[in-house]
Amino acid sequence: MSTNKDIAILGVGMHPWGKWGRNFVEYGVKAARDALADSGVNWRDIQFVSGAATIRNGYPGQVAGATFAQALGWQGAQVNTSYAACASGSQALAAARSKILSGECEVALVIGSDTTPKGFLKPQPGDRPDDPDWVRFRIGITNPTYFALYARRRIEMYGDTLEDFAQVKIKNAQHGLSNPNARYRKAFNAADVAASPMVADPLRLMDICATSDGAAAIIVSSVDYARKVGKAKAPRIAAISTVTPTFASALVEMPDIATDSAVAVPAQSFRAALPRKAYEEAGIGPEDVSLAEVYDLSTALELDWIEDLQLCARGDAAKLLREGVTRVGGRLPVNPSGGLACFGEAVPAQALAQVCELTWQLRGQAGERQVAGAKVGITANQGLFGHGSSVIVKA
Amino acid sequence: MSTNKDIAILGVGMHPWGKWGRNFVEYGVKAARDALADSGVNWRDIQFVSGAATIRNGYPGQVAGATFAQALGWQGAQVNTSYAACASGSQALAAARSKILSGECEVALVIGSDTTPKGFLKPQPGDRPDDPDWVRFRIGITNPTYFALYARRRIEMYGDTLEDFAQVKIKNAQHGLSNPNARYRKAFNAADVAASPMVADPLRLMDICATSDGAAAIIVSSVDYARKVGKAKAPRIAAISTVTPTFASALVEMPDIATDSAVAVPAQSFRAALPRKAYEEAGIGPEDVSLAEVYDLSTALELDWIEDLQLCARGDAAKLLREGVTRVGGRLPVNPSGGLACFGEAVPAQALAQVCELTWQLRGQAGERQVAGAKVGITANQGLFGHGSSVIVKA
Amino acid sequence: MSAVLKEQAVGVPVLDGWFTLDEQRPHLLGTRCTACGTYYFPKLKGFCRNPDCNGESFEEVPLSRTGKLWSFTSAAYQPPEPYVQVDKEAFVPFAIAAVELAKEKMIVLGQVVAGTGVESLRAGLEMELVLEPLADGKLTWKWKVAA
Amino acid sequence: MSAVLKEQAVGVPVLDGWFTLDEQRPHLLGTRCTACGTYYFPKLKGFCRNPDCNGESFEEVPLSRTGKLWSFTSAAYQPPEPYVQVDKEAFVPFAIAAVELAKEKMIVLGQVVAGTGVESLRAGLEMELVLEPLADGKLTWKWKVAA
Ligand SMILES: [Zn+2]
Ligand SMILES: [Zn+2]
Repeated sequence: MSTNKDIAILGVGMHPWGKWGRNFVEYGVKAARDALADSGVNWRDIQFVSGAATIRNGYPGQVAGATFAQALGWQGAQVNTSYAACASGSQALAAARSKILSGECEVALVIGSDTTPKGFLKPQPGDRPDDPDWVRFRIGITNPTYFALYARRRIEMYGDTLEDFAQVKIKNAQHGLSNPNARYRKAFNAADVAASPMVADPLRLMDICATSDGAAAIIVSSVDYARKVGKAKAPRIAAISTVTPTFASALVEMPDIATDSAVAVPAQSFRAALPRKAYEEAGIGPEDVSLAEVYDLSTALELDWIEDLQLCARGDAAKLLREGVTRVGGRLPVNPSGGLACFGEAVPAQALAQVCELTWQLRGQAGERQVAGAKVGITANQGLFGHGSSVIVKA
Repeated sequence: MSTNKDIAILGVGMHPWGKWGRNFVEYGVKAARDALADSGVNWRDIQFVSGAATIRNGYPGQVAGATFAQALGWQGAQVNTSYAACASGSQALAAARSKILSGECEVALVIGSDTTPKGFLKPQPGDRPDDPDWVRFRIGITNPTYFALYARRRIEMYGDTLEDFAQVKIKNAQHGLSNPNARYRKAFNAADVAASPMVADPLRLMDICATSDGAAAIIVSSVDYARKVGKAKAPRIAAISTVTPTFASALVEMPDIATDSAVAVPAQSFRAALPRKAYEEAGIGPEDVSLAEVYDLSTALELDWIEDLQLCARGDAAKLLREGVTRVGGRLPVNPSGGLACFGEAVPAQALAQVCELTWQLRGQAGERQVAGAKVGITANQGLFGHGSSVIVKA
Repeated sequence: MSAVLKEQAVGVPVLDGWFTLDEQRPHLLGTRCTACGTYYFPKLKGFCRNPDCNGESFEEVPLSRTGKLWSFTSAAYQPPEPYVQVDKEAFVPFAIAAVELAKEKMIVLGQVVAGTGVESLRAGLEMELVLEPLADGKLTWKWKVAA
Repeated sequence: MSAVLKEQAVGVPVLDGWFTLDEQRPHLLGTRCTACGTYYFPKLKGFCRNPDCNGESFEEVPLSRTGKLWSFTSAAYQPPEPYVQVDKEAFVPFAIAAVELAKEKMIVLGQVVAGTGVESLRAGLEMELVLEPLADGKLTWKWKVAA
């Protein structure tokens, strides 16, 4: 069953992350052209353009799929644009997979790109007591609040320390040093992190990821098509989970100020549900995973994800970190790309960037950050409003 | 080949169009619950929620799929949200179809809902010479300009008259009189239309559609699933075309101020390409069509669509209208629902509303506006940025 | 924020109908589905979000005013608007609590009262709801370590 | 719009670099792909939009200043901002033209000069480009029936 649902990754491309201040279309076209070149597929042969949307940039930002189809040259392809906050890229990838598996197309371009405004995100002006995003800022609850609550919970429950969180940053910074697409390529030590200002206790500025400009693109095809163009051994996508939460959702999620009430039905973890569905779909288990790219919006959140991915028992992620298991060279590297720590988040591109990294790793093209013998990679991310994803790529 | 790509429409539901001034979630949940009830499918059994996004309402408006999944009760379904301007609904429907045809799910909810601001749409404030939408307003080119240019072109090329355009309004108003979901249910005569103020010559206020609040939802499934739940005879979706234009695009489209240059490659009609792909996919031709729901953003545009759908030769649509062919009771009724003339446009819901109407017509449940012996219906619409769609539904 | 405007805001809630104005024993105000008993805060109208419930009828209920500290953090920098802005130098960091209400089986966020920093908090502490003004004088709910 | 501000705007284009300021024979300014020859208006940088062309190099070119009227309409009501607003009573409806440039094989929109209404237009008329001020005094391109 699971093998029938595989699709092939023929090519990947990125525009380096940064704060370039240019139009997102330019980044996306660069990434798309690189992915096309990497795949050997001609733009005219792309039958479906699957865009990941961003909510910024006014109108044009909304229409990623069609915008890139126009910029690359209208050629009559089918198009779709997915919006799912941080999971937009995975949903766009899932849309392309469905189009391929249904036989509606053989080869598709999946693309996400963003130009981010400077400074912290903040809500639209106006008085909107019905909008939870407005309400929480009105009473003083910002984005870092949520990440900090999860981080502090780890300290209280599992005995994690600020030093553990700093080590996540140090590890990921080390990974990203040689990544040409990373925005930050600088090594840090524990003293550097400890010297960075506290933002939301226990998280310091260096524990929290920035927002960046960037773009990622992927050419995917049916396994038959891959064979036909001489790429029978291309990495395969074995699972894409984009499940919604199950009521009652156990964690208080941005932008809410309360969880669901679990009086009528039991509370459920959304983050844990995402990879569970992916493993089931791929027909493999956590024991098969060689490496993971997870959404380290904060350093501490990387530890949560490691447990949600069932790569260790609940509460043991810091132990793995301390033992060096999760660094490149360890048994199970996490965020070999450098993660959000080195990239900063470019919302609609980020989930695709994770898959680009897995592709390079599984092909053995990751250079100094190469994970030896990488066979199976998994991604995880989560965004606003019940959006999240987990993708499994295998060699 | 084409029969393998069919999916079944198990249920449809709408929230009446109007200017209700309430939250779009409320409209959408009403439409979804009606569609679920109509289908007999339990909400818990829905495996995929495919939302059509709106660009209004700030954040929450973006996340139609997940927002409705939460409002109906998070139950772990997969989710996707499509944005494609006026074609958002069709893209959401296409996403659900792919998910079903790929075997990833058996039954899905497709949903679109909108709350529109009062008054004409206008661009965001600020000075943005790089944004074509800003530029065209800066030099005095509004939305009606485009529709009026197309309408005047008909007068110049085919000899259409203002009276012809008025007759489209009169016909559609007559159709919508008995439609419980229509916003405007009032008959008009030629004198009424002639008395309405000129907006953009040759189009009067009554030639141009309004913007409305509204919601539409559809439950679709695999043909096997339909059989299993005793709905083997449910109407089928035989085609969904969401192609992009082919360069060089021949018509100047909102918000551009120029067409593509056709010096290197020939000019192509985007509108004509949309149904062409749909016919090809369904394996049928214009001669098989019993009725059509087309996007009458203006009265004159309905005539363009009739020709783009190949229901008559280029330039002959007004003749069909004059002969009564396109009214209910005629050989080939167009916009039996009353069309945008009676609904006003609720962007992410509108393309789904067209499919709801075809469903009721093919089931013989359209009451006073019933098209006798309806067997095959086709829709057409077009939005901003190279988005458009055409859907074929058959009994 | 002028002194006059601030004066007028005294006793005015930052959000209408979100909590009672009882100075001694304030309560957050939620709703409860009359069909399945699920609580909602903020108040939900319309349709129950329990996927097994078709409830469309809700009653307004005061939520438990005490609960256990689930986790906590601080705002070391002034949050952006619509948080009421004060001079950068005048901003005093505050703690934020996530408190688990036993009866409602839900976690509710809120600021911690002025003067209580994260160093005096730990998970499991019993917390109670009080009212305190924001910088514009409008009242909000806050969490306080129970006596 | 004050008289002083309007004075300062005399001769200033509404959009920088979109057209030449030659009063007698103005041209719209586009770009042309050096690989495939496709014209772009407004100017395109970056990547050619012809799907069969990988061109990334463009030269600035003046577009033909005459063409044939493809279609036309009017603005009977004042367009919303950023169109420069005047008093409702002072607003004078204007015509709008879509003009086909033969050499570039493209259609370009623009206002028709003041004083020419739709009643004097018909498809196929030869049109030429001129400059006229908007209500704020800034110059824009307009189409005029060729002499
Ligand atoms: Zn309930
Ligand atoms: Zn070119």
